[in-house]
Amino acid sequence: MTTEATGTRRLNTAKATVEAIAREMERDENVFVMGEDVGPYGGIFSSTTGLLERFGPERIIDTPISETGFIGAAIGAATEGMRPIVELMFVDFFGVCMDQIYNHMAKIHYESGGNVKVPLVLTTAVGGGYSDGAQHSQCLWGTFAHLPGMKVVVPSNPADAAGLMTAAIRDDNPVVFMYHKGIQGLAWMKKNRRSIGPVPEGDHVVEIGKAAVPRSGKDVTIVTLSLSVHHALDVAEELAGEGVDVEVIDLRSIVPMDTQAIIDSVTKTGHLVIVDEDYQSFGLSGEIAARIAEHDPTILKTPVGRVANPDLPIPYARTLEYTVLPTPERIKEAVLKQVGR
Amino acid sequence: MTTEATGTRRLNTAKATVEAIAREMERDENVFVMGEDVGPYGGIFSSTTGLLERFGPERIIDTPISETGFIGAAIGAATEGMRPIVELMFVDFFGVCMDQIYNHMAKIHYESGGNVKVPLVLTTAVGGGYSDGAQHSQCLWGTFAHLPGMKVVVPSNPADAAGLMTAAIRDDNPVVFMYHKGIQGLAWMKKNRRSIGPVPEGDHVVEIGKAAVPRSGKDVTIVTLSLSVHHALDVAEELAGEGVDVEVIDLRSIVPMDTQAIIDSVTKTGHLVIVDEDYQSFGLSGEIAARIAEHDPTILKTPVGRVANPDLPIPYARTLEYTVLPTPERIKEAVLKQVGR
Amino acid sequence: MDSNTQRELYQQMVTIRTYEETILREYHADKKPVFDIGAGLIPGEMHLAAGQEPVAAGVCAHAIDGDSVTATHRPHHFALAHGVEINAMTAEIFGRVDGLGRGRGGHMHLFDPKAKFSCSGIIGEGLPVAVGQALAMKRRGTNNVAIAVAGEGAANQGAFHESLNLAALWKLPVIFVVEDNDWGISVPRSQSTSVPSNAVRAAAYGIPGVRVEDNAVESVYEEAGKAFERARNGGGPSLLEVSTLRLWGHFEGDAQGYRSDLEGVPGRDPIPTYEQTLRDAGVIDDSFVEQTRSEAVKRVEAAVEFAKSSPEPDPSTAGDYVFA
Amino acid sequence: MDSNTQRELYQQMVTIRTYEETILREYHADKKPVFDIGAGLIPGEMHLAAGQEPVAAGVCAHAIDGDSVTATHRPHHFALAHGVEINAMTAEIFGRVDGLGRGRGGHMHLFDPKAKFSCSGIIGEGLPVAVGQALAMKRRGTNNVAIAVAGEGAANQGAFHESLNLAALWKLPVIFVVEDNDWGISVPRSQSTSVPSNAVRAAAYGIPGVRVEDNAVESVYEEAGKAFERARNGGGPSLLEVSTLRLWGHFEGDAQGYRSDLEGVPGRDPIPTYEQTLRDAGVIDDSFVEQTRSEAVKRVEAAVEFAKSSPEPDPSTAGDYVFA
Ligand SMILES: Cc1ncc(C[n+]2csc(CCOP(=O)(O)OP(=O)(O)O)c2C)c(N)n1
Ligand SMILES: Cc1ncc(C[n+]2csc(CCOP(=O)(O)OP(=O)(O)O)c2C)c(N)n1
Ligand SMILES: [Mg+2]
Ligand SMILES: [Mg+2]
Repeated sequence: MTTEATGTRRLNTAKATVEAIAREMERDENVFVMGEDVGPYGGIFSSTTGLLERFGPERIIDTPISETGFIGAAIGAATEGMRPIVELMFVDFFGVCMDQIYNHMAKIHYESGGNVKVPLVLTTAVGGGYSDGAQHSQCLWGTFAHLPGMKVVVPSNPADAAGLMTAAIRDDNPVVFMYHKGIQGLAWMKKNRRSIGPVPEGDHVVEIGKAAVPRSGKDVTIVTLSLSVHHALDVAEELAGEGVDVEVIDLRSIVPMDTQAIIDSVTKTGHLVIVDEDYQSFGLSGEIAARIAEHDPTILKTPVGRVANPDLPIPYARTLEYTVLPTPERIKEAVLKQVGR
Repeated sequence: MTTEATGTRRLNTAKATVEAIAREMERDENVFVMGEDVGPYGGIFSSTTGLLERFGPERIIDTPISETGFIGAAIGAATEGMRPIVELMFVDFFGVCMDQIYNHMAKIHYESGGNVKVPLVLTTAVGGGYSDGAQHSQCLWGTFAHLPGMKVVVPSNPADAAGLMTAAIRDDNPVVFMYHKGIQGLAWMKKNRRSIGPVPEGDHVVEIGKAAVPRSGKDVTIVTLSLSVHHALDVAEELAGEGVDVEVIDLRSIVPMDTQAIIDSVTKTGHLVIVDEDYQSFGLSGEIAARIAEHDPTILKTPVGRVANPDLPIPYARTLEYTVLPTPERIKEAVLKQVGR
Repeated sequence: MDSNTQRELYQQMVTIRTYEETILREYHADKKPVFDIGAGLIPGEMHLAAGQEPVAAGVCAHAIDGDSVTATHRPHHFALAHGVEINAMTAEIFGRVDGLGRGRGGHMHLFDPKAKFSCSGIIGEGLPVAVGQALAMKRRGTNNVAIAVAGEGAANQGAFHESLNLAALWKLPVIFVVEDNDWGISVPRSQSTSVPSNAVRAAAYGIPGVRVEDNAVESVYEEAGKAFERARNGGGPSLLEVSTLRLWGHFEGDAQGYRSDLEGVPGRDPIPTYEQTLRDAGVIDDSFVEQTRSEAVKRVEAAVEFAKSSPEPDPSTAGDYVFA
Repeated sequence: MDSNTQRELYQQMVTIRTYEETILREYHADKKPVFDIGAGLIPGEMHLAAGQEPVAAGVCAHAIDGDSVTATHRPHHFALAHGVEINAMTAEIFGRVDGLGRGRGGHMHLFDPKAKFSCSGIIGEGLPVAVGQALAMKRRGTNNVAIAVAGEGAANQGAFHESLNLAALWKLPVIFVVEDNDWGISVPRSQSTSVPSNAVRAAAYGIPGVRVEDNAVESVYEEAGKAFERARNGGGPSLLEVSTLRLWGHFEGDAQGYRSDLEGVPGRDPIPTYEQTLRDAGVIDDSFVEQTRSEAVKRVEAAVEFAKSSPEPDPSTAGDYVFA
């Protein structure tokens, strides 16, 4: 369940996440952090800033560039009762260590008939928009969600990041925590204005598997997640002035996915646009459309709109990258198409 | 284009594929084969039987168990103008070498602005049904299809296997060739009766990206691929006797996917059942449903039916495994549901 | 070496061999006249460890409560030597509800948290997990040791390199055991490995590396003993390669047509050799041998009985245990 | 060493340094006053190789037509030393249509098939590709060599192990060059690598391994020369580690707060040292130095001009070149 503490402060997503990690590390000495540059550097995307100073090198462990080795080590430690948080610096690097992730982390519990638990949080940075090229800009949540046995959470704002991180650490299952670089609130990267936001004080948990509806509307449903939530909200605000009332669903978690929230919204609006920074085909946008088609295709008054990466490697040049990204312009166009404009 | 040579013989899928490889090796000395146990053993699933004897160890190369190393080496050789066929013994092992596959093999052409070609065939065995457990029974074509830059072909019978292999070798792009163990026609595994079939003599090419319609029907469309094609055909035959006329689409290739063939069929029948031995969510079955929902959801007279692995690791025990596999029983039930029975 | 230990090593090896012979029988029992890998009471791939008993027996004889073993696709010998509950293990191999994994795992996926045993069907990928177990052991201030097993083929996987470097860097109590049976399925060591001994690879991590050449349980026991002592005393990891023997095929059904050394194989069986040595030394006699064998048979047949009488999993439970 | 070669090595290093300084200037030019990684004429991550010139210059001086280089995320020095077309390379870094990859690749993805140069942003994963290139070279009976570059951090990736084993096993003409600049981003070598020298890791593959300790271009040249000779004559791969210097941050924008050795860094710059050596030996003088520098500046500025005047790619072409 989602608990809402009373007081709030304004933090950026990185700080909110680090605070949640620190609180859990205080509560439970089995929690520790492992990854590349998580120590003195504090995480390339500030995902661990200050933790070394507070918890020391025994619990904040810088690793060699050996993702199979140290993610596998986190799995082994988890089966021994530790609760590791292990970082894969960019999700784009999953290919050097995916066997540990999907054949071990995700399957040991099942293969053991429930006798072995793997309580582990795999954190990883996703997303593009700053010309980091085809090997450093991907989202790939569809790839992780396709493979059973791991939960996959994808926060879009500081409060959810903190609440989902807390839930992930306390979960007895492996949880993949994917944070978009563009919402961390980094000083050196273009920031979405909502990358700083109110974060509840104290114990704050966001239930894994529950979508949020940051904006209600009656005309068109946008289902999205991560940075694209903010583009969707921006478009929704703009279109409100043009007489189109957009509802925005922030999935927050894609395994499990809150299918009911999607169906409820589309049943109301009759129009669905899916916005997904991952590759379009064989991924999240397809799955969402399928769940509607499986439930009742007649709730769709018009064909589903998809705004996603059009199945090509992410190009370096800005002009090209912003063609494949799900920009507000592309989202707006897709929404307007739903209402026949 | 699909060329159909005149004479045919009956071969099993493994032999038909090997014959195609051998023919291309005769034609082009740049073609060679590399992988684990492809030499004297002839491939664990008979994918290279007899090639060593014919072409010698310079062109049929047994490798160490170093998938990143030798698949990467195949990529390097391909960029030098060779045309390697490289085998990943089970698709389940992709996690130890996926970086080479999706960050290199699939992206080099794009990153180089078209200046470097990677003409390579990555062959791999897929599928379960013989109690090989969670790490040796997967299909995972959805995972490969999600990542842009590689073609993905999945034959269901000897003639298509030969024709698609020939097309794959001649293609200037990386092509992933996924063969189901259950259609190879192995002496030591339960065989589908159609794993032996007519194969055209001589030069036989099946165009990558064209679906086949092995059975036409007017009531319900089944879209499927690989071993499940045969289950679908069996069910269709059975239901023909019960007055339900089923059309079966064999995708053969999922990147590119013949979306038009699917739309045409569903437009005719109004009912769609997708049968997919891969995990259900965030994969092929979702994508197919989405392409309909994107095109025109009103062509669906009833909600889409999906018969796939219900998002769990593949269990070992036969009773459990046959619960998650897309068995004829499950397919039949899904088709009958479409027509209200 | 004291004769009690010798007898125990012998008993362990006989138990393992009896187990493998029995699984062999049960595996093939209902796959006749035509071998069908998916048929019968034990379906699926079957990798048996006959000939490799000295490695498991010699290494695990040093293990104490809390030590872990991470084994491979060929796991039975290490499972038995490490004290995995034989009934539940056998039930798992038969795919039954009383199995270690309630029938979900199978022969390549045996998990016994009580004995701290696990294995994996992916070559080399068990090693990092062992490194993590050792990390937890060290963090908690125990003197426990993680035993990580790999074949000689696995020593060419990237995971091998990363695991040894991590364990050495962090001075973790891991013993890396390489079972060199000369073959990775059909590929001989000479076609997979650029050096004749993996022991030399220890130098790449600044840790001790030893190769036992004779597949003799006492040599293994002795070298393993040094590695355990080092690990328990904070000396960090060791690499121990044993030149051993794959007495049968890679998996059942493997005709081994590729195998040049096949003729000499039976003569290299390590158990008769050791039995003779102990007889010659007066450590065991006919009656001890007889008793050892009959006890092993009794125990193994009881386990098979247990397995066969355990129900098959209810199909409606297939979705259980995906998440905790 | 003959003085012509010395002068060429010096010129090569000056060209590289000039290039890196110019990219540095252009990269930061429009990221002021607030640094924004995605802004400006050159957006994205930028890994510059200042301080590591001796490695590229010393190694590539031996390359002949048809030899290949597979470099890393820090590729400019090797690209220039290996003869990559400087205008197209620079245009690619600026993301323009006349770039090596028509703007699709960027600074970590430079492909010049004519010079046989490629690189990759994934640590260690360029090495297998080089092995395959060498396989093709050998198969075709050329005497060409594949040069595979990695950082000392990369030497702990599984791909490193697999690549060296394969190249050794198949006796391929590969030279594995490890640039040890002491750091993998913020992680010092001592916290990532269990041995003080990667040269010892050559023993794990039965190949020669050498470590050059002084970041001196002539030492690199000399040791690389032996490796080339071996490779061209069928002697198989070699491993060459060079202790070098990361003169600047890991990437631009890196404040290097973690770096304990920062104060001593400027004094370790290899170019002034080499310049002085050559001056002392009478191989070069003021006018040569002046001319070298001004020629380098001219060439590099012309490349920047070329890049800036090349159009940005047309958005409607984003989907081109996914498939051939
Ligand atoms: C990553 C990976 N690649 C390939 C395989 C297929 N495979 C299973 S066992 C085996 C041979 C293993 O050889 P070795 O490590 O020497 O162990 P042995 O079978 O001899 O005990 C291979 C290649 C696998 N399971 N995992
Ligand atoms: C597989 C992988 N892991 C992590 C990274 C992130 N990363 C980029 S550069 C780098 C450090 C590399 O260190 P080293 O190999 O020594 O090269 P250097 O940067 O010092 O030249 C890291 C960790 C990556 N690109 N790929
Ligand atoms: Mg072996
Ligand atoms: Mg470095």
